[in-house]
Amino acid sequence: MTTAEDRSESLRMIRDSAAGIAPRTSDLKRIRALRFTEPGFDKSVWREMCEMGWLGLLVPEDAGGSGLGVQEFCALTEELGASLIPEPLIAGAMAARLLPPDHLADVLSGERIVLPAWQSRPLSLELNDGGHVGNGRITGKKIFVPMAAGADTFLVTVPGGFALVDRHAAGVHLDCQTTQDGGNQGTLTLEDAAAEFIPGDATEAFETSIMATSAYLLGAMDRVFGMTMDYLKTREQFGRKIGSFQALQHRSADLKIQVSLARATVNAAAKTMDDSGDAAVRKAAVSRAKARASDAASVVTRGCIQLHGGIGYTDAADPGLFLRKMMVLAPAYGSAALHRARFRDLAPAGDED
Amino acid sequence: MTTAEDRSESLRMIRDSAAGIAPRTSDLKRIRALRFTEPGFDKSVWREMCEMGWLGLLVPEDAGGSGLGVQEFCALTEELGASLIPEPLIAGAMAARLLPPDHLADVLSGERIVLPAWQSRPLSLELNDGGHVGNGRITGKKIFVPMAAGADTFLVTVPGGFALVDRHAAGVHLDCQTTQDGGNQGTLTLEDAAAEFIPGDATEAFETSIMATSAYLLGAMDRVFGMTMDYLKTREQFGRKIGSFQALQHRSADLKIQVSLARATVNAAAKTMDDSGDAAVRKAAVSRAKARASDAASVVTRGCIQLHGGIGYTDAADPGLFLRKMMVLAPAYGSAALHRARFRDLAPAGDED
Amino acid sequence: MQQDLDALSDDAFRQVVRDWVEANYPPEIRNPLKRLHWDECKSWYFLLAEKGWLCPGWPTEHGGMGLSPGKQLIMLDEFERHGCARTIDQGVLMVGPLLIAHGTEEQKAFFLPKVLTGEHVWCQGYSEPNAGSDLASLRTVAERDGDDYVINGQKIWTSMAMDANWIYVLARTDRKAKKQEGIGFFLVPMDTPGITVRPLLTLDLNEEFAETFFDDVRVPATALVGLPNKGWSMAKALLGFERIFVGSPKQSAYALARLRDLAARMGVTDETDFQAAANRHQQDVDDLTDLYETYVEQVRQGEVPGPDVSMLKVYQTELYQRITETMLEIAGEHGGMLEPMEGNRALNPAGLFLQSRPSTIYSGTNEIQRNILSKNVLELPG
Amino acid sequence: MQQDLDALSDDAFRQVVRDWVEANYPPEIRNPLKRLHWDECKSWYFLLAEKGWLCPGWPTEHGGMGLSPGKQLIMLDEFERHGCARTIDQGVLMVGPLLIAHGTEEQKAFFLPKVLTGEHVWCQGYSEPNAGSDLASLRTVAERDGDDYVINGQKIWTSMAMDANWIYVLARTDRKAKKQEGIGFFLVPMDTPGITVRPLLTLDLNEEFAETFFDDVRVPATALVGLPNKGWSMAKALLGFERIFVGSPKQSAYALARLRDLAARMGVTDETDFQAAANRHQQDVDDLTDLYETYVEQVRQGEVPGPDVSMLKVYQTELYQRITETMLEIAGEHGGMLEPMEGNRALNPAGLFLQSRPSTIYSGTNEIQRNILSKNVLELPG
Repeated sequence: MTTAEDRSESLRMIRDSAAGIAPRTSDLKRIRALRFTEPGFDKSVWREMCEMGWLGLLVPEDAGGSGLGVQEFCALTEELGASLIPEPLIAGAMAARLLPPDHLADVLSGERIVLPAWQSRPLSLELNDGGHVGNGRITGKKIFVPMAAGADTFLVTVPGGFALVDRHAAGVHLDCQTTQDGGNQGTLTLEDAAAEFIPGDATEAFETSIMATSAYLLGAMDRVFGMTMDYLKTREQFGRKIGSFQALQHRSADLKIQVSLARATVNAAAKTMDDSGDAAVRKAAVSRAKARASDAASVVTRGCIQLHGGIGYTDAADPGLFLRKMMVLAPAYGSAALHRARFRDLAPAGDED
Repeated sequence: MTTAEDRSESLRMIRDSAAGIAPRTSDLKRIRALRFTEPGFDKSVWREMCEMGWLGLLVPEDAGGSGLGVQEFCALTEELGASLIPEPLIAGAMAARLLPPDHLADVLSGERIVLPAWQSRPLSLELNDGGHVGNGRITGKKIFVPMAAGADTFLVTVPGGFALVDRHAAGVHLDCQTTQDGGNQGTLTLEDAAAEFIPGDATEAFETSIMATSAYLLGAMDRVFGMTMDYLKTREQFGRKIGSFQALQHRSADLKIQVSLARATVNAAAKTMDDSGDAAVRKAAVSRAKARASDAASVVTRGCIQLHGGIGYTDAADPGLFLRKMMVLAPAYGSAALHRARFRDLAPAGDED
Repeated sequence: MQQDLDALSDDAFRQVVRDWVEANYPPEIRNPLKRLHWDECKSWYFLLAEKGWLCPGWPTEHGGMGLSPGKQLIMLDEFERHGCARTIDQGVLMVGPLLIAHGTEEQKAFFLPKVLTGEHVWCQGYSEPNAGSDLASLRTVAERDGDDYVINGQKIWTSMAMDANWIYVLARTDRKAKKQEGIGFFLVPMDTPGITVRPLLTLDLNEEFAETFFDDVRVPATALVGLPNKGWSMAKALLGFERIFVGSPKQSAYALARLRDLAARMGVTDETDFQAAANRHQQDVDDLTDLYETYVEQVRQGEVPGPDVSMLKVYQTELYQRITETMLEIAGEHGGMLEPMEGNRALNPAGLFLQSRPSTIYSGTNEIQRNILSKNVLELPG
Repeated sequence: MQQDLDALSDDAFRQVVRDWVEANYPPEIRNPLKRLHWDECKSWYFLLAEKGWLCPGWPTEHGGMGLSPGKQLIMLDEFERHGCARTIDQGVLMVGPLLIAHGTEEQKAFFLPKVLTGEHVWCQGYSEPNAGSDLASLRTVAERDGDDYVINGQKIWTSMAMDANWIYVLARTDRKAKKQEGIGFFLVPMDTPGITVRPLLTLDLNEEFAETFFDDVRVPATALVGLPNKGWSMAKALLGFERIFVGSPKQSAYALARLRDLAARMGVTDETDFQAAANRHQQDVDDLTDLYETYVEQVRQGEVPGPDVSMLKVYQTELYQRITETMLEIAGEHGGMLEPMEGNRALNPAGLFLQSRPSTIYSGTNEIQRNILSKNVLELPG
């Protein structure tokens, strides 16, 4: 990554490569079929993604990854969001980035699925709660573990590092709840379970996951907005294309502005993640991007349901799939309200005078 | 006041009588001419109002007034608001209601103008601050005294009652600031000035003034909204009446809803003032009405400027007069935020389950 | 007995209704989270029927209560207050009044008693796929063939079509007539050959609605109510009441109560942000209630509310949605879950959020309502 | 010297501009509350002229700086950052570029130097009373009469007409041509017989604008720039830059800084409600800045932003208004006062509230901008 042109080429290549698994033109049949199943995603697609190098995108090259940046990862997850891909790449890549090189081989190949369990309270961004490790055993509780039903191993954040816990080890209890998008989130209860402690700091990987989720939401809102514009150009009522009604036109313009703001903030924050060395500046940018992405995704998906009219309220129509994805991901890795509060605590007041 | 029909007849008569001084069809020449003058209103019109019995509307019949209710007074001030009448009837009627019968003769006739000075801090509904009476002297400071430049006497609220202070007495300093609507508000500084103490409680008269101000705002927003609808029906752009554009139609519909909500809450609260004996219920209703009236007046007047386009931004066009009146009266007697907070403290949470 | 009720003062009548409802309403279906199917709500239907309270608006000679509009609203208000489920009430609200006004003696004698007993369960065949809010452009056709009519076409959003055994259908009898003319009103058994029902799964994963297909459905001419070209105007005249109901603040008030439950569960009841949001919603609900009351008063006076009643629908449904949006914000990650929190249906942010979505679409989208307001109330140019 | 500046790195150039502005800008007109009149801003105009920095976009051979678009934006950015007043710059921004592109050698030789010296102060005669946002339907007429044109009509919203000694005017030269054709671009001295200027008092009680009347105003044919039917298309081509400026986040950022000043004065800085509102505004400003930067980058790359740039104008102006509305809420009774609090112009809630009002109207109303977005960006049907 040296010049801006290299970067832009690298981002283009990532987007192109995404089209193999997540083409923007595809219907959403595969996504529909996987809803409300276990584990809620397709392990063979997972392996394909691993073969494309996506899981190790952020892993240094000398550890077997691609050593790319947050901007590339966000470009990829934006494409995944546009197709509502359910495979837990954001979570998986966070774990891969935190694992020591000697643990990575079967993970990067897709044989073993390691997912992070970082959260212990609702509406929290705290990584260090909910688990205590000692003498190779762990006790604790983590919640909202994304797509937990598909994990082989959990990477549990604890003070000072992470604990690797086998899903089937004694003392490991996993209770999966179905989410609105047809996936699942796990409550992981650990009672003196065998665990391998790995010292480290998950902060950067975690911030990257927040960004990647923002980009996923961006892709999703952009796609459903595009679908809706197509609908307005074809659907007729009162003898006219409904897209010719000014009230719907102006509403569409407002949604377009939200999508564009989300795109600008996500791109800028991803660049800040790659370029800035100031932790507070990075976190402020990340929080602002996630807040905008979550809010805009909510406004845009709701607006698209309304613009579709009655058909938008059927499960058979696609906009609802995007609305339900928003319901899961807008609060994931911190809701808009949580990130607005974090931004307020981090950001200097404007320097205008 | 016995039956609903009597009441409705009484309200109709009040509205009819208002038409003499504040006809809804009038242009606003008189109002324009009085702006930015001193005292900002016309004392001969004030005397006419007194002759109509408006100042004593709420004063008991045996004290020389009409003994009517809050609903009648609000019906009247709504009409005044529709014509942006600058004469300080709301303030004057508050004072009249608080004065003992033996002080009323020259006040009700319009000879002597007594205006209340109740406020000592911005954004406050506290009547008891800012003045101390002893031995027939008063020291203190009151602010935002409406149309103070026209007062002969101030009725200053103090703990336990009011103090009557002559505008020209020694120790009375009045500093008048011009308001956006072209009127004025006074800062009244009292330094050991001669004062007559009158024991009493201003609460009910004060609550009535809040209601009357809400009704005035209602009248104002209703009139400017009507003007704007007329404009949309005549003004042409792009070869069409601009009122035929759906975006403006829908915005107009939303403003209409705000006007209607304001009307419903003001009428209901005025009725509660007349009918309910529960002080908390009355105050909650008043606060809800003022909050809605202030907010709706802001939304409606701003919207009407926008719907007028460029011409709406000239001082020569009438919508601006309504906007500026809103700027003065939306915060007067408690802003929307202040009344929302008071409502929250008073109102029981909903009883739905 | 009905005569006695109508003679009571409003307050006394309200107390009678409240006492009876509190003593008799089946507790297991109080405040249901979704529209109930016939199996779930029929106990309440039969209870009302037995008490003689099923049809408050019908004249007593047809088995109704003959109540004044004001008293009817009080009754509904008490039902809503208690959280009574809506029954499958199209027979009561639509078919009965239409037949009483326009039906033949034979039609009245045959159909009205069967509504009163619950033998006939009705659904409504109005909306069509290409005539969402544009009802007058419907395409379903009823062609005269000897003594019969043959119906072809497709209806959508048929509420409770799977539960109903009869459907009333608007169908075009004259293709040459202008939009809203040439439409007839037909009464059709659901088991008539040629009728197919396909359930529509909605976003909240319920099957309240269905598509109903008519494929050469043959009915006798006696299935027609009134004149063959007056179906739409007859049907429209019955919509007055519904236009008030969709603006009732009860729905928003219910959602706000659930928001407070959720806040308590999430431990944010005392937080300033929550209090400001909830207080704002409370005032919006109360202000809407004041406005709603002005329309109730009109009905009480025997007046028919004008087109300005659309204000209620617009404001109520958007307020309802705002409240459920606050709910999602407070719920955090729980707002993405499929099931209510801890199996407690009072803590169901995702469910209420989804259920509030179509409210701005059904009964004439809010865009249509704003068109009505601007054209028929504000009289802005076409 | 200009060549040197263009060769600098962006950062170095920015520093050069900043240092000079900080050392030289007249402090008494920093962050003015309103558009300055010629008497008030000419010191800054002459300072720029003397430095050779008056016309960054003009080629060097005409006395400009010949700066790249990217560098021009940096310069503007620094001017805005420091709170420099806008001068009466129509000669610099519009007349100069238009003449350079379409003027005759004589026109260039006569007019360009007089812009550079400030001898000619220009105002713009575009808008008309019946063609607010609908510029193409203008009615002012320029009729050919021998070697002259005779202009009749009325212009409105002529900014700084009282200060200007020249006006450029769009007038119809061919009444039969279609809307946007048949319009010529004329350069007219303000003291020509038949021109009357009537100041327009705006809501903030300023006289920035005027109505300008043309009553048989006779000008020589050399007053015409370019072809008699190409005035509108020439003028339109110059609007590109302006479409970015009106979306600059600086205006909102300035208002937000004043909101914080006001909050400190009112003692609410630490209140949760205020913090939530201010934080929300801050994020909106910062998000808008990110979006704005994408357009600045386009300009830097030499691209001309497309119609989607309207997004900036819509969002910026409405954000600006939201911020001033929060200001009024916090100000309470002070928000109704005519003068700034305590004579401190940083504490002027009513003034900023009023000044923000026309922002959604001028430069094409936000309704027009949304039309552009839906038609030219989203390509929704007419």
